[in-house]
Amino acid sequence: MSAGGLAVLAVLVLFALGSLAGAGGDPDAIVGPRLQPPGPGWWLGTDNLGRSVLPRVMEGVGTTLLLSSIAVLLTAVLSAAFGILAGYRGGYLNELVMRLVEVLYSFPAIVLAILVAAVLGPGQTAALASIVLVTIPLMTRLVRGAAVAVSQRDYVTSAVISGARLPRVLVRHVLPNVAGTIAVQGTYALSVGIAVEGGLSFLGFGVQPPQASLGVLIQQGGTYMIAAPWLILGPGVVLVAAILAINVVGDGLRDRLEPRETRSLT
Amino acid sequence: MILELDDVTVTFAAGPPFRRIHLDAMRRVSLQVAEGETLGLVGESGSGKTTTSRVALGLQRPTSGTVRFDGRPFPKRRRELAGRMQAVLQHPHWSLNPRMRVGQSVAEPLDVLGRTERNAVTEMLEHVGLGADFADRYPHELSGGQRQRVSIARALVTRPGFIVFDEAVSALDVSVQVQILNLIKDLQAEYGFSALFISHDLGAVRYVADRIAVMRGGEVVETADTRTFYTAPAHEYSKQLLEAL
Amino acid sequence: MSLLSVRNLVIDYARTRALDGADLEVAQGETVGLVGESGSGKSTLGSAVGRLLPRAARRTEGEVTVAGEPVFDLPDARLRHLRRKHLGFVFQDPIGSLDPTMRVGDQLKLVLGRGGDVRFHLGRVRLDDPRVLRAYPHQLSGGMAQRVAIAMAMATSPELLVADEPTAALDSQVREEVSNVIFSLAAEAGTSILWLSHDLPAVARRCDRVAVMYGGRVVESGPAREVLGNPAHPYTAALAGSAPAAAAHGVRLEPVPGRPPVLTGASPGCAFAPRCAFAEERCEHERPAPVRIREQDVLCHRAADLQDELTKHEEVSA
Amino acid sequence: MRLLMWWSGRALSSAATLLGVSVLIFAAVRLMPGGFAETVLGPFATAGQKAELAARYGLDQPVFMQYGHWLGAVAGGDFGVSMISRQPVGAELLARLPVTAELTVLAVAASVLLGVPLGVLTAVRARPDGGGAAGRLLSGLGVSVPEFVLGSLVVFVFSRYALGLEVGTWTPLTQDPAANLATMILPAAVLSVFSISVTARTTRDAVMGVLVEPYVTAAVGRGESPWFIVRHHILRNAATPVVTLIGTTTAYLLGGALIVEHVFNLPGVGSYIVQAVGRRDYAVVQAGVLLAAGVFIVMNVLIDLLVGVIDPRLGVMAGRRS
Amino acid sequence: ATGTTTTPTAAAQETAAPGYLAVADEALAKGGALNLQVHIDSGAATGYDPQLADVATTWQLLSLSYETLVTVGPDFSVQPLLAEKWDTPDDRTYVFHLRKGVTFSNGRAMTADDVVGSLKRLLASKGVWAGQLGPVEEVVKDGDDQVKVTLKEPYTPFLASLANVPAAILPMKEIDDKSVDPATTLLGTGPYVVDNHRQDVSWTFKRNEKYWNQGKPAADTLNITIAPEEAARIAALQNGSAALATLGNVDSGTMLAGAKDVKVVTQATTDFYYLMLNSLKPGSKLADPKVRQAINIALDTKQIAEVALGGKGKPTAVTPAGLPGSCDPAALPSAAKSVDEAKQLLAEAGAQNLSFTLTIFNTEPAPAVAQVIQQNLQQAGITVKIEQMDEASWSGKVYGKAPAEFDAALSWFAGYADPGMVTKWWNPETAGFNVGFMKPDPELNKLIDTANKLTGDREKALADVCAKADADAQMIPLVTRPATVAYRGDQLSPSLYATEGYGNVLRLVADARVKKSQ
Ligand SMILES: Nc1ncnc2c1ncn2[C@@H]1O[C@H](COP(=O)(O)OP(=O)(O)OP(=O)(O)O)[C@@H](O)[C@H]1O
Ligand SMILES: Nc1ncnc2c1ncn2[C@@H]1O[C@H](COP(=O)(O)OP(=O)(O)OP(=O)(O)O)[C@@H](O)[C@H]1O
Ligand SMILES: [Mg+2]
Ligand SMILES: [Mg+2]
Repeated sequence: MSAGGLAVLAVLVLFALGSLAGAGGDPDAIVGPRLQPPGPGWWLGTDNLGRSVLPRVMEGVGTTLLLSSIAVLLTAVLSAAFGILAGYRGGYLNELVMRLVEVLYSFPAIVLAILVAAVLGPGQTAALASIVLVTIPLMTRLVRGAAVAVSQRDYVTSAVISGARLPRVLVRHVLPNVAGTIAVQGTYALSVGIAVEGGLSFLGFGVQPPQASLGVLIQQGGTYMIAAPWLILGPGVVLVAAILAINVVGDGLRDRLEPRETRSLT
Repeated sequence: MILELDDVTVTFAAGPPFRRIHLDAMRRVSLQVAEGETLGLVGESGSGKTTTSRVALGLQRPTSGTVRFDGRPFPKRRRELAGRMQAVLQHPHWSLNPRMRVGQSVAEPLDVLGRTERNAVTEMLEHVGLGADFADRYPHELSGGQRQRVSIARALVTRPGFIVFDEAVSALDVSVQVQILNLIKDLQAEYGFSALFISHDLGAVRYVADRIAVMRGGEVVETADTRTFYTAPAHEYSKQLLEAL
Repeated sequence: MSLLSVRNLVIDYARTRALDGADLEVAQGETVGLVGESGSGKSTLGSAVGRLLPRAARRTEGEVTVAGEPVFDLPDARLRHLRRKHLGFVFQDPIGSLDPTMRVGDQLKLVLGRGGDVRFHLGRVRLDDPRVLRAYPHQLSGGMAQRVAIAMAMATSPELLVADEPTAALDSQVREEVSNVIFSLAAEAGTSILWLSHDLPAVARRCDRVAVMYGGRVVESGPAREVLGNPAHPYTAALAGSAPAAAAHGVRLEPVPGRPPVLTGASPGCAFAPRCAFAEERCEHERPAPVRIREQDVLCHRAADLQDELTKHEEVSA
Repeated sequence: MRLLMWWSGRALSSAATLLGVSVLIFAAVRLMPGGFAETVLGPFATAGQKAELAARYGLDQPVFMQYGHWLGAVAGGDFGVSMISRQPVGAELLARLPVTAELTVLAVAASVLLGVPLGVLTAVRARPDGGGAAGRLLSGLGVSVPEFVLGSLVVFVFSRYALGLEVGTWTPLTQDPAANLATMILPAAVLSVFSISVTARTTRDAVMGVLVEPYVTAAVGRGESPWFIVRHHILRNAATPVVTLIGTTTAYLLGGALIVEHVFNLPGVGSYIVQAVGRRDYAVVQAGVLLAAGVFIVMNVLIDLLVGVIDPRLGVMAGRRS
Repeated sequence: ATGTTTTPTAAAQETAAPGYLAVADEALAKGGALNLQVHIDSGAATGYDPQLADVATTWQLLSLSYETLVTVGPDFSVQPLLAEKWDTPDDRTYVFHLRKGVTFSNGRAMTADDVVGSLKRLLASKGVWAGQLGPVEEVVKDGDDQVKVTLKEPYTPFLASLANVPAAILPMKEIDDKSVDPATTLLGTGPYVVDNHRQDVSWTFKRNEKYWNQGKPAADTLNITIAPEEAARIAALQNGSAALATLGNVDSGTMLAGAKDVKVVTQATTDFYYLMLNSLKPGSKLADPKVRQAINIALDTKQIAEVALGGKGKPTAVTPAGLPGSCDPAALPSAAKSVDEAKQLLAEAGAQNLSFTLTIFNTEPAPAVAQVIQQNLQQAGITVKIEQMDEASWSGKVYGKAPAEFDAALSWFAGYADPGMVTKWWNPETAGFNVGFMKPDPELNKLIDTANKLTGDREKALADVCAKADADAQMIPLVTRPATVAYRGDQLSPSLYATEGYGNVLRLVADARVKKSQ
């Protein structure tokens, strides 16, 4: 199943790269009459400005994937830094980090995203920051939990006894052993990121026009569901496929990193 | 004396604030380990053995009492002791970093000291009965006994004067236990380190220790020569322990 | 007819073969110790008796019958009936085998049904402290928890009790008490015991018969005293000679050299051959068939030749 | 006594969290570009008018003072006055809370009633070779369809074809409970799809974890039936992570409710906050977020208590030996 | 919900008269509840005070309870309302004869004092509308039922400006004795009174039992739901829970095509989009008139109307297209010029690689308009970066500071009911809100004043204004902003003008007949 997920993701990445290479045409150019169903010249139809939907979906995939990947990477780095330090050191530092995480956690995700977008002004930076802030609490918590467990392992104690300094212990011993948690959680965060980007765009706080993102396309397509269903079909399917694929890959990753036994009740 | 614990008490506070329970994990414990000597430490679960070892390793500061290593109190900075004391800990499964190759694990104490003697690592692996080709393996490719051998190699690679074995063989199979115990004995004969050997298995302790200390409820209730202890235990509790053997 | 009969049982996990044609008989009222190195397949065999294996396990060959019923071929409902009526299990982790979210008394009640006398059953395992009833498992000591588990396993007076290292996680002093409880209770009820253990001296002391496992097979079985005192299989001899507790002061023990095998399929010959001091050519590629040496059933090509050789090794103190 | 200590500890840390939230939200609101004055007075307002308005709401004072005043008032139960409607924010929040609460409660109920059985079923059926893929794919799909996509779809389908349930209207619960339910079912369903899936997943993981516990093996060994084991041993032991999840999902659901309220045009707290952000109605944004955070925190305290009841090892009253 | 159900007669089909999109069928019985949905509530710090209201949506809601001296007809002709008739003894004097029997909804009869007080209060207020009334010299009572207004100089849009809600007649007695605060209470002479209002949720209006116009309003109750999300309004129309809704999307007609009983009509308005070019930003190329002209030339308002507004809007000059006497956008100087000339101008100004940011708010169709602008200007080699923000941030950025920080911005003006009214906003000294980005052009200001003073034929004068503003190009008019209204033919027989000047879809709601209601 996770091979299927990877395949889907690979196709999406190809899509995005194709858009960068100009395949499919200029996503912003007005190429034909408005709201045309799929046909030659516009293989996925045209939108309400007479633009071809195909290059827009391709651009949208790229924007959304890139945005969420960068955001999740940031989340991973920050969560790793804070989670590991808090988990290993404990004490006041831990208290402080956990309290901050709790504060962020207490904000409903999309409200947090809206506030960030309102403060920073809509656009990629805001979407990026929103995704980071929304995904960071859970990730930090889990990394911290894993770091606490790892800190009590004998090999960490051995390293300390050998006289290893803090950075060495954290980088050589704790980090590699919480990396699995980070990776698995990262895939889930990625799907959350995509959803947050979509939600923000839906509420009008997303990327700037004319740039397309999946969220923007779906938001626009949604209003034309009756008149031009092809507007939402393409991006909708791609968005769901992307999140699903990422989740499936995440599940696969977890099964691989933390294989579990099963037992029947009979 | 390589290690002297003098009247050491360790008190833990547990539970929520305002309603802390204070618990003496060690109460007025005095112990000495002489150069080249192996001191066995036995006692039931929760009697304070691990706490004692942590105090001996300088990982736990005593609430009261003094600890001297090599005649001096513990330095403020751990690094000054780097390479001079080591430990082999209980759980073979977690004794090695699963993300590091065996060779890297064994080399770590050297790295910390800034030394890079690659052949010291392979030499040490040979010494503990593992071929040099083990250096490239990951811990999950090893059996429990092999992992404990790697831990021992890591502990010995800097030729420390003092090693703590905290339940180092308890998790192993009897037949593997004997391999490891033999190995410890052989290496000690060769390198002459002192050791604190902790176990709740009196059989294992008898096999390697020169002297034995018995702990109960945080206190040392008896210290004696191994032979004396097993033939004529003085304390009532020691007698009980020996009966169960 | 024996109560439990395991014949040529082969159990495979995804990548390992845990049992490689194990044979075992337990007669009514008999106590049998099952010993062997870690990974030799003791737990797998013990679980197979009640078909309690994890999903990953597959029976490839062989058969287990309990009171004449083929355990692996029974429909679910019949299997449950068999477990209820004939079998009892005690496991290694005492606190883990009790439901952590339920008070001990409630758990017992659940097992005993409405009419059950909880106090009586606790009394049988020498736990008559009423506080135990109200306690949660994590509030008990290991020894107490194990006694509760025993009470639950013995509540239905099973004909066969499978005890998988029930004392391994306990302090040495408590071990004795718990073992006493199990054996005296079983003796009272006429229950047979299959006792899985590492602890050779304890097995020697308590069990009627011993079965020694190696590489997923029972390589030697027979009366406890005979098997451990006069081993007929080189592995049994090596095992018996390597318990540290058995060593007199200053005597150097000789461990079994090498590593235990991890099988991925049927072993071509004797699984112990690579570590065996007496191995000869055919041991490598010919699976030994059972032979009878004195009172023991042994899986060794050279069992007959080695009789004298092995008895020279020291005896296990009982 | 121990309970009291626990409570005071929790109260303290909850208060700290809320304080943190209040600082953050206050700062965020002040950092938003686009003045409140421009927004509400429109482009035609003079500088004098703007200043007058700022003075009316104390916006001309230093930010620390504003924060202090606000915090003091909030502590006294006064959430201030909406700068748009000039009505007390507290009353309006209270009036809107039932909508959001109803949505969330319905969604949580759906998660428990559907997600838990689904999770138990897929766990009990799970095979080591990755079997039960269909169930996993299904729950994967659930987390993959964002509310706004599903919501738009539902609004479209149900408004286009007379399917018995109305969208685009709302009836207060107090006015006509049956009609209210009819208008809330669809939004709640849209909101709950994600949490049902997540609950199913978590339940599945938790149950699979419990399935291999020795006490389950012991129960199987005693010849208990699967249903009996599920009922007596598995549900309760697997409940902790599921209950905890529901606590953390609340924050998510509150956020999701915002989008659902928007799509279905329900007068809940979520849409209130969104509109207020759009108009820089500071008092409303501050109070709304604080309320959401407060609900979340209280919810999690309750969850902790509940977890303690479910699993005595984790409870407040968990002592050592009795 | 309750409601009267009437059997539609054969004559029940709305036959739209000239100037109307729909005319209510008077044969239908009166009474019943009318469910409406609009996309935004009134919402201003100034509350309900009509004199301070400056947004069309607020005017629309307040117009249900307040009335003005005069009103506008379907063809923008000024018609009597609270004034039965008026005389204009000279071109600076207006004498209004007040209608008899008019009472406020509290039962008190309206007096000439109320009228005088209201107009004086408006003139003294800081509201935007004070300026639209023109150069009023004095307002006096002329007997008990006449009011005389004298202007300093002739001002043609005067009557039209009295026809909008800010000029409503307020209960001045109650306001003066402070028993009523118009910011929090609606108390007017109009057909409806407020029963309930929940900000951003709903309004409920009940018929004003004391309404002077016997037989009106037709519907007993108006339930107005605020539904910001278009899909929700469309849904409500389809399932019949709303009988009438305003729609924002220009393609709503297509989307509701095939929906049973739903009629979609597009009401033309005089409102129009315009592009602001900030000529005051230090160092900005847009300070150069040549650059602004080049932009103006490169803009293809036809394409904007066709693509961004789906053909529902019309290109316009400063005088809103559709108003009698407005100028022809095709005749503007910039319309005749080609993209090459624009490039030429840019080259002359040394701005070949011109690039600027266009700041817009995120309410549709502004983003669509902006994207077509971007494509237009790309033809002339101009790069436009679109910066989209919520309306609050947008206002902050556009109006928050002087000089303003944006490069270019997009917005729309209400076009009102007289072609001269909105031209006043091209004079930043009068308008005020655009001083931050607009340099006053004395010549243009003079042309504007002249045009508004002319009482006779003003087309030439207005054309001059249009041409001058076109060349100045600090604010470039683009296209008119259509309003889409949809209603349920089976539930409602409404009256709707074909063109609206004050963005008031509910202008004729008192005539609407309810067929049945849910
Ligand atoms: N960090 C700590 N905080 C609080 N209590 C502690 C801590 N470490 C140990 N204790 C308590 O101190 C006592 C002694 O613990 P210690 O681990 O030294 O025993 P031990 O003899 O090593 O037991 P075992 O054989 O189970 O390893 C125990 O009651 C334990 O619960
Ligand atoms: N769930 C499982 N999945 C895969 N392999 C397993 C599983 N359980 C046991 N095995 C393998 O089967 C073999 C026999 O295991 P088993 O647990 O029966 O041994 P044991 O004799 O009980 O060992 P111990 O003394 O350590 O309990 C081992 O090689 C083990 O690694
Ligand atoms: Mg210990
Ligand atoms: Mg086992």
